[in-house]
Amino acid sequence: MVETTAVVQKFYNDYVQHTPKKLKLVDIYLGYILLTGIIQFVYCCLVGTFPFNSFLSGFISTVSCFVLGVCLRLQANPQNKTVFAGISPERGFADFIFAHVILHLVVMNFIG
Amino acid sequence: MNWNCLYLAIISCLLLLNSVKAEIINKNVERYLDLSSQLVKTTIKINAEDSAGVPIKEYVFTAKEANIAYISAKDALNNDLKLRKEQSNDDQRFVLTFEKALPKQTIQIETVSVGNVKPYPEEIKQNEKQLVKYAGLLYLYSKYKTVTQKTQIKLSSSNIISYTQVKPFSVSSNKIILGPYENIKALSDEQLAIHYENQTPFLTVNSLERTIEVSHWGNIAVKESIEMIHSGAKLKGSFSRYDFQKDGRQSGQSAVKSYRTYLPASATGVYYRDMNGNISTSNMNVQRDFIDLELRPRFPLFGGWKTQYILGYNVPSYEYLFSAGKNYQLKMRLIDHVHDNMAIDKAVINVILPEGSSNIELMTPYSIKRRQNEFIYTYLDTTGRPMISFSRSNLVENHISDFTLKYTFSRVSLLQEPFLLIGFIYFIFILTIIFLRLDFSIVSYHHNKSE
Amino acid sequence: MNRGPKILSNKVAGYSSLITFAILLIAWIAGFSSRLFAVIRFESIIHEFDPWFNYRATAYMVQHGWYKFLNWFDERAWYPLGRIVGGTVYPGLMITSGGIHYLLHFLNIPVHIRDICVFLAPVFSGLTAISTYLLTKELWSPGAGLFAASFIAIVPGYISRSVAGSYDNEGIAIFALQFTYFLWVRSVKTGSVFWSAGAAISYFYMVSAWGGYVFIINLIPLHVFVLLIMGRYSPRLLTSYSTFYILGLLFSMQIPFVGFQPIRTSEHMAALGVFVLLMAVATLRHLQTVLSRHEFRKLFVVGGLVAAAFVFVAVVALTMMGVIAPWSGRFYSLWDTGYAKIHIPIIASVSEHQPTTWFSFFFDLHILVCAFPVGVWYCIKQINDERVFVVLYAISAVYFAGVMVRLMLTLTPVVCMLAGVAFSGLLDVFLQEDTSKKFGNSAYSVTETDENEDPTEKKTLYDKAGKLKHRTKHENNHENGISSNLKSVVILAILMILMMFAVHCTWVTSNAYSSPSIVLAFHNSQDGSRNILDDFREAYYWLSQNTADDARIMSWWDYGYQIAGMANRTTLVDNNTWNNSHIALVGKAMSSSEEKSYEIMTSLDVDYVLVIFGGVIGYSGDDINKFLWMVRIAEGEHPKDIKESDFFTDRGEFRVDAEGSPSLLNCLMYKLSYYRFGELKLDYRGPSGYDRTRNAVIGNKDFDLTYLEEAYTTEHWLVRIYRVKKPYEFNRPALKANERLIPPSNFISRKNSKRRKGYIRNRPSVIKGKRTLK
Amino acid sequence: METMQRYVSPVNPAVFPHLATVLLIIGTFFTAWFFIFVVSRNKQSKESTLIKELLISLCASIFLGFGILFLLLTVGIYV
Repeated sequence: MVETTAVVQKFYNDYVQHTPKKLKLVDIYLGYILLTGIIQFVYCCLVGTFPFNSFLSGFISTVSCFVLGVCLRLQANPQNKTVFAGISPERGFADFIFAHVILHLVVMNFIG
Repeated sequence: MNWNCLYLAIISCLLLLNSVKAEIINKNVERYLDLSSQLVKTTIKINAEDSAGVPIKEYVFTAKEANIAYISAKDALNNDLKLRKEQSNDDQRFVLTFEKALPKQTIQIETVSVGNVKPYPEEIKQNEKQLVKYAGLLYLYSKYKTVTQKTQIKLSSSNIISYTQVKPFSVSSNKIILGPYENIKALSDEQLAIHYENQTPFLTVNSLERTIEVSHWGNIAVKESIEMIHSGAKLKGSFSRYDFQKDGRQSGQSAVKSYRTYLPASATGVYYRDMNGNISTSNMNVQRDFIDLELRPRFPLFGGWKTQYILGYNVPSYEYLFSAGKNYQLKMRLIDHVHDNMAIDKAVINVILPEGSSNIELMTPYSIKRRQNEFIYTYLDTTGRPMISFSRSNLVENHISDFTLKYTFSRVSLLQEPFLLIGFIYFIFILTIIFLRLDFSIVSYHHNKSE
Repeated sequence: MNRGPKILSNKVAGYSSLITFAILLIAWIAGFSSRLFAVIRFESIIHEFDPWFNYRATAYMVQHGWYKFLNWFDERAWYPLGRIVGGTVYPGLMITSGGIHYLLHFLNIPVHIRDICVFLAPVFSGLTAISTYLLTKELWSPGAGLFAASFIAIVPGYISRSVAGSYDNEGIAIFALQFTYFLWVRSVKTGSVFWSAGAAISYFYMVSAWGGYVFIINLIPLHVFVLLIMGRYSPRLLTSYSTFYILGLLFSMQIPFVGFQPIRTSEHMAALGVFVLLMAVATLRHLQTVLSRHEFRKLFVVGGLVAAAFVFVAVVALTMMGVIAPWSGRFYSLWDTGYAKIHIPIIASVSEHQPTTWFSFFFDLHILVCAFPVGVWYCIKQINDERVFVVLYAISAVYFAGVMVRLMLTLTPVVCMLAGVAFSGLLDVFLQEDTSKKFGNSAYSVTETDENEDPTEKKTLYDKAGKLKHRTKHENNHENGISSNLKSVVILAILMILMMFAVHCTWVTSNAYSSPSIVLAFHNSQDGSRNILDDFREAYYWLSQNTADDARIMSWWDYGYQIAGMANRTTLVDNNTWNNSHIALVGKAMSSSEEKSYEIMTSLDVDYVLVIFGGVIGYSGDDINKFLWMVRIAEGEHPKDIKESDFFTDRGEFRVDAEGSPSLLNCLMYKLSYYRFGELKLDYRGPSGYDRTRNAVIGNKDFDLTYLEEAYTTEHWLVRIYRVKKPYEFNRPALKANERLIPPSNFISRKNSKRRKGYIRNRPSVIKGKRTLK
Repeated sequence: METMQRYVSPVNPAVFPHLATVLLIIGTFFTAWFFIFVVSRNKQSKESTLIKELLISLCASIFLGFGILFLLLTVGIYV
């Protein structure tokens, strides 16, 4: 147990020290999305999923926001620069916006 | 001056009427009734005479028959007479005016009427013969007295079941001669009924839509879409293909297997189709001055069976289109031959002129009903092509004659279509050029900045 | 091309892209024109069965608008049930052609919707060629891409589904499939969210077009899974797959027909599982970068086990609870080829659901089938992320194509791609030059394809190939390495093979795949003239003109779509086959006696019965030959009334002649097919009532119909339509029921059927008709 | 009526197919030229080649436009 706490402790310190500010911003966003997702899940467990497509579109939009956020984070991470050759963080962000636009267009359609 | 004239005219009319009533008699009447098809074609020769020797200026012909589709009158010299129609309560009166008033007049009247030969019995079996009944008048229905009168009737076959027998009469194979009868009172309407076998096709075109599309690139496209019904005796009971194939003459004699349509000799690209595609069964024989098209519907038409199809062809423009400078004149048949002894319930004729035609003027050989002009948009059109549309009901073969359509069209607008195409293609090229210049806009911008 | 090394490099780029462009264009034109055989020989007409429904739905959409189409309740099908069309079709096809129609009419081009439908598939074959080019280019090289594009343009395996007039989902779906794969491969390569979002959109189009989208949604996860197993995980994979999956999932649920299936049925679960797995792997990897090895291992073991157990339990539990539907029957039949035969006769009755024969592999793919393993080998030898994908694609497609003839279609593109790789690889070896290698590669393979295309277009251009040979020889003189003689021989051989391929493709297309099946053509053996049998349209047009607008027509389901499309009349069952019991009811009516089926027919309000009868002209696809399937399907639902064994003779034969079983000779289908046929003499010498299809004299010649009357029979007796009499129209025969069936001359009741053989004097030498499938 | 002449097409319909073929071939040639020119031009010299590009494409579109027109007339679409 102690070991685990130590691990987490170390992890936290590393994160605070070495992560660029941009990524932290993305991380906060991700945390927020995660929270929304959890709330939605709890809600569906408690109340039910009656308008199933509305629930589904809400939940999937949360998940996909999260996924897209993760992608953005990966692409913006300077450590991954060699992996994503040819994709600058700005390009990543443009893609992120593009994906969000089509995602939310469809979600709008589906939710109603 | 005018007043005097009018006055004189009225007086003379009154006088004439007065004298007509008193003195015109039909000296001799010869009727020819052609009942060999679904139509009743009547030719009446009348020798009219004024008993008092007063010159006859007008003659009133009364038609008791229903559904008269066509009527024409000629005088002794074969000149057309003017006909004025007067509708009275149950019969139609035509007032004939002679050019020259003579005490003796010879008139020849032709009428064609539809629907007076009726199948009787109305329903027959597949292997039965089609019998029809004609109900008409024994004597010429006239407001004048008739001295002698003779009627010749031509039937389609010698198989006559019954007919009104008033002596004297004679029958020879498919001809019946009634008369001569003498001294018949005016307005006598004794009935004549003939029941006989008639196997000619009883086809009625319910609706015909003829679209003529003029292109100044040298072509006139004609498209006729036709709905047709076999209006003879209806088929009773089942249809047996076996019997129909075993002996086609015996069984299904009343069925219409095929019929002929005549097209103009210069017609090319003929197509014969319906909504399910091509009808592959047609034969084309090119004759010297027309094209003889044998059309076979998809299925033999028995009584009461319907079909519809589209027949289209192209003719070169020089046959029908005339020009003088900017003025053009289209002279074409208003309706064309569909089948022999045809009867058309309703025909709609649309003429589509090239884009940019104006001052359109229509002249027709007989009265028609104008419809709303429209604009048609088809290939490479911007402002639309003017479409002149008119209709007429109850048409027979005698109505095949030319209409004339005058319009103006400037030759330059012929170039409009190619320039539209050029502009469109050029637009694509310019888009390409612009696109190539704007290439890598957003992404590379960011990319460059980040690097 | 041969200006020497001095030319500017961008000049070269200009020429090579022009050549690429030209080849793709020629491939498009060649593909388009080789699909036009049917239009040229017959006319611009919709083919076969399913296309008629698609055409009818498209015409409805064009006429009434999109929203009405979505809510379309078709009361002319499946009487009296009706069919909700909007919710039970893949609307991609209709939207595509409806969109084209709208666009053209917006531009004042008054093309009839039928012509758009007819030419849609050939046009899309060009797009398929282009997307195949793109995909192969991503996988291997532009040269291979050009090869692949030319192959797919003319390969019979794909043409079979996309000739002009075959207006079916597959026509556009293969394009969507290839394009999705192209975008997917590109997104895996770059890791870009943009491309994978594009892949998701393309996948959406695919979902809207064809049920085969399941292939994509299983193959891509499989690819990811295999990459993970091979230890080829990279963040690129994560970004591309997660984006694709989550967007694709959402998009696919927009299609009404698909609905919530993507999260409920087992077919789609693999994708979800891989998604979760990938997420887990990614988290672990991320932790790995942050933590030390020792710490990581601890977390990994605990976390991994917990996660795996959780996923497994969840899936099993959900399946048990019924939230996730188990695999559908059609899907099972993919794994167990015998499954359909036992459980779902209606699937088995369709010939395109039969296992593929070896012959048809060669027939449809010709030389590509041999080149294809070479391509696989090349790919395995120089493996990378994308090539893993194509190898998996190849393996799975080969399996599916082996199971069902119909799925040959999914195999064809990958075979073309890999054959393209193989040929390009071969030519790489044998056409190497001292000049820059890359240029040589692309330029020469380009030339080959170019020449290869020509024969399809015009067979008269063979002399061109001669020129080419000459040139290659000339070039080879500069060679060192492999002796130039050998090279030229090999190149000649390759050229010959390609030429043969093109000839074969043209031949197969023109002979096997270009019949509309509505209009039949046959060659008169005596004078060699070509005659057209237009009986189907004759009958359908008769129905449309001479029956009441609301008349209900009973026929076997094969003809449902055609009746609805061409005659515009209400049908009882059609090719949609969604309601097995209804079909079984029709099957029962067809296979029971006239009296019994009259009850069924009155209960279904049938006005007309339509049967297809090929006995006069020897058309083998008629209803008597399909009859056993009707019996089987009817037996499935009504085992008490209908027994398949009743329709066989004692020796288990299905025969229509005098030896046939009495229940066959008195069933409705038999009577309707052979009504008054017994009197017909086809030859002067032959006996009357001789059935040309089954080569037998029919057994029950002289009978009358009580409850029906012949309404129409087409010229060659191919389609026979009967009118069902109303109860007041016939006099119920005074005879007792058992006497009412007029027995065939040598009829013996089933009780003493063993004695039957003694009664037959001259047993006909011809025994039975083929039990052919549809 | 008497003063009017029979109207004949400005181009003899018999030559429509040949005209269409020739014009389309020339148009395709110009298009190909345009294509190569655009693809292989220097990325820097954008403005100087603009006039030439426009001219080539104009030629191409004129030939293609008339070619397509006569193609339409050949196949029976009388515009």
